[in-house]
Amino acid sequence: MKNLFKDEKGASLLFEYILVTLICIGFFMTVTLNSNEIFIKTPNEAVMQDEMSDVGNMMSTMITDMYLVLPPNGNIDTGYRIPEKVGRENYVINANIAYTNQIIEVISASSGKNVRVTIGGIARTMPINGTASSSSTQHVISYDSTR
Amino acid sequence: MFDKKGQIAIDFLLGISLVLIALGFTIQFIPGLFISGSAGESSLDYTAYRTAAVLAEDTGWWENITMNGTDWENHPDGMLRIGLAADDEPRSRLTDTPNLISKKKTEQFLLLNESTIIEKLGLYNDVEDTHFAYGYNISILKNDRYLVLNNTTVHRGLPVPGDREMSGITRIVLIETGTVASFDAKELPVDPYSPGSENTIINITGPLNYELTIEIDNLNISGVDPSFKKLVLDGTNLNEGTDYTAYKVINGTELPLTSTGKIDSGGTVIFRMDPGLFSGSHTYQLQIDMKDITFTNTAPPIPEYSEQQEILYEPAYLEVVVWQ
Amino acid sequence: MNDRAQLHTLEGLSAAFIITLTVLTITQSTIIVTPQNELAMDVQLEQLSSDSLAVIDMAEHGPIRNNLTECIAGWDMTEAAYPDNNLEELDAPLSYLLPGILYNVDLAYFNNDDLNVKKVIIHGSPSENAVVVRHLVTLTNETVSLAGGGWNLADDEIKVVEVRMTAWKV
Amino acid sequence: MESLKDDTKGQWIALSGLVISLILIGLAALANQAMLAGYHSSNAALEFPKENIRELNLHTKDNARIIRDLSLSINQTSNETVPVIFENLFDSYSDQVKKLHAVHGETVNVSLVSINSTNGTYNHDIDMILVNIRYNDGNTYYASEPEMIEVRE
Repeated sequence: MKNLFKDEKGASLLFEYILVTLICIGFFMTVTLNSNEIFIKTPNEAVMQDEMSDVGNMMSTMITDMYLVLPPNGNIDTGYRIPEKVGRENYVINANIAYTNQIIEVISASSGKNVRVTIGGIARTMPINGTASSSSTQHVISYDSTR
Repeated sequence: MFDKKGQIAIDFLLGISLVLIALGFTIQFIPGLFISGSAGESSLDYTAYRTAAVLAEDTGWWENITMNGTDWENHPDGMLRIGLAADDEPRSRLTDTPNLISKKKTEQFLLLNESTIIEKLGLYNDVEDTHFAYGYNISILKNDRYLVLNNTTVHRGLPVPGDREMSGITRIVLIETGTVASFDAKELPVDPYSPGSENTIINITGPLNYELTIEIDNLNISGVDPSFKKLVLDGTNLNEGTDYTAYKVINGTELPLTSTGKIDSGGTVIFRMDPGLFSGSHTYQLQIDMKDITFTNTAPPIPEYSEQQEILYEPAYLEVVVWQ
Repeated sequence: MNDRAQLHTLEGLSAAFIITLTVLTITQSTIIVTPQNELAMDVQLEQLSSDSLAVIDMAEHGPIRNNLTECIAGWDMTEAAYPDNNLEELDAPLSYLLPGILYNVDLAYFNNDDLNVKKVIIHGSPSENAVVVRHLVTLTNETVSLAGGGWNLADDEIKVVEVRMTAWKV
Repeated sequence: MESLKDDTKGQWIALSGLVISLILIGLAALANQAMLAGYHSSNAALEFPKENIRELNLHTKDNARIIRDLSLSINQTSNETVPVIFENLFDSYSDQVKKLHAVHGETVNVSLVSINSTNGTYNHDIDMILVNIRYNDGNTYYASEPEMIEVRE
C-alpha cells in the first residue's frame, strides 16, 4: 500500500481521465436506463392518480348534488366536461357497479390503473348506471323519473 | 503521504460523485414533490363536501321487503342511507326543509356503530376492493360548543389531529333543541296565589326532558322602570343563570336580560328554563314577577305551557372534517 | 498532511448539502403554502352564504326573530348609503350566522317591466373571491303591512323579490 | 486549511450545486402559483346549480300557498271565483320569476297545470295544485312535470 501513495505515476493524468470517464459513463448509463422510469412513468403515475381521483370525485359529487334536487316526476339533464386524458392515457368512467358497491370507478384503458370513489348510499334509491369514455370530452348525466 | 500531487483525481472524483448522488435523489423526488401536496387533498375536499351535503340536506332512507321511507330513525336495521334533515312526509323521497335537522334522526345517528357510519357515508378509500377508512369528525356546534341533546353531546368520530392534511366543511343548520311557547301578555292572568297585578302565572305539566322556552310579548307597561324581578317555581325562588336565563328582544335580536335590566315598550321577554326543573310527573306552577308591568286577566283559567308549545329550532353549525 | 487533497471533496459535499436542503425546504413549504386550496374555500363560502339565507327563511323563534320574508317586507324602500345599513332586521341574523364574513345585500324586483336593483346592506366593496347567492321571497300587502314596510302593494298584488347576497371573506 | 484560502479558482462543483438549487426553488414557486391561482382540472361538479333549482322549486311551493290564501281572501270581496283569481295571481308570479331569472341568463318557466279540490268545491277552496317547473341555464336542464303542491295547511 505504501507504494500506492508514494508513487506519483500511479495517478497519472491518463489514469485520472480513465477514472473520471468511467464514473461519468456509469452515471449516464444508470440515468439512461432508468430515464423512462424516472422522467416519464413516475410523474405520469402521480398525475394520473391525482386526476383520476379528481374525475371520479367530480362525478360522485355531481350525482350527489343532483340527487338532492331530483324531481318526483320529471327529469334532469346536466352536461359536464372531462379532461381528454389523464397523464398520457385514455380512460373510462364506470358507474355500473354503483348499485352493489356504492362506488364509481375510473379506469385507464391502457395501463389498467383504476381509482375508486364512494357515493355514500345514494345509488340504492336512485339506480345509477352508464359509462363515459374520455374519447369525447362532453358528456351528459340524465335522470328521468318515468324510466 | 507527503506528496502533494497524486490525490487530485480521487479528491475530484469523490466530490463529483457526491453531487451526482444528490442530483439523482432530487430528480427522483421532483414529480412527487409538486403533486403529492394536493393528491389526497382534493379527494378529501370532495368527500367532506358530499358528506356534509348528504347529512344536512338529505333525509336518509330505509327499506325492507315490503316497506320503505325516509324515517330511518324508526327502522335503523333497514337503513340504507344516513341523512339528518327533518321530513314530515316519510313516503316522499325529498324534504321541503333542507338544513332543518331532526332531533330524533340526530339521536339515532349518535347510536349507530362506527363501521355503519363509515360504510353508509362512504368515508373510505377503496383501493382494489380493500377499504381504508378515513378519519372523520362530525359534530354540531352551537355557540362554539358541542350541542347537547338529551345529555349526549352531538359528536361522532375522533378528535381532529393537528399534524395531518385534512379537509373540513361547515354548514349552517337549524336544529330542534327543545320547545317554545308564546304567550300574549294581554291573555295572561294576574297570579291568584300572590295577588298583585304585576305578577302572572303559567302551569307547566311534567315530566319534561327538553329545554323550555317561554316567550311573552305585548307587555303592558305601566311605570317608568319596566323590568323583570324574579321567577318562582312552586314557591321556591329560581336562580338566574343556573335554573334559567332571561332575554329581551330588540330590533329582531335577542339580548341578555338581567333582573334589573329595562324592558322596552311593546317588547318581548324570553325565559329559557333548565329541563331538570320539571322532571316530576305533576303540574308545576311558574310565577313570573315583573315591575311596572301589569296583567289584567283574572284566573282561572291558568294557561298551560304544553297547550301552546311548538318545536324550537335554533341555528347551529354542522361540521364535517375528514383526513387520511 | 496534504490539505489540498480535500478541496474538491469539500466542494462536492457542500453542493450536495445545498441541493438536499433545498429539496427538503420545498417539500415542507408546499404543504404550508396550500393548506386548503382555493376551490375548497370558495365552495365553503358559497355554502355558508346560501345556508344562511335558507336558514333565515325557515326561522321562526330563537335567536333569529324574523324570517326572510318578514325582513324584506319590513323594508322602507330607501336605499342604503355606506356605512349605514337599511335593513337591520336582516343584518343582525346574517352577522350572527356568518362570523368573519362580510356581505352586501341587494334586492331585485320588477315594477312592470323595469328591473329595480336596490342596495339594502353595504359592508364595503367585495374582494376578488366574492360569491353571490340568491333567494326568492314573495310579498303580499298583508305581509308588508304586518311588518310595517313601505312596499305599497295593492291588495290583489304579489311581488316576487330576489334577495341577492354578495359575500366574501375578510 | 491554508491552501483552501489560497485557492481562488472557480470552485465550480459548489457553484453547480447552488445553480441546481436555485432552479428547484424557481420550479417550486411556479407550481405553487399555479395552485394558488385555483387551477384545477375539473371543478364542473360544483357548477351544478343545485341551490338555484332547489330555491325555484321550494319557492314555487311556498308561493302556491301564499297565493291560495290571498285568492281566498280576495274572493270575499270580489265576484270572481277562486280558481280564476288564483290563475291570475299565478300568472303574475310566473312572469316575475321568469324575468328575475332571465337577468342571470337562465330560462325558467313555471306554469299552472290544474287546481284541485278533494271535496269538489274548488270554487271556494283549493287543496292541491299541479304546476310544471322548468329550469335551464344552458348546461343543466331541469323539469318537474308536474310538481304536486299541497296548499292546505
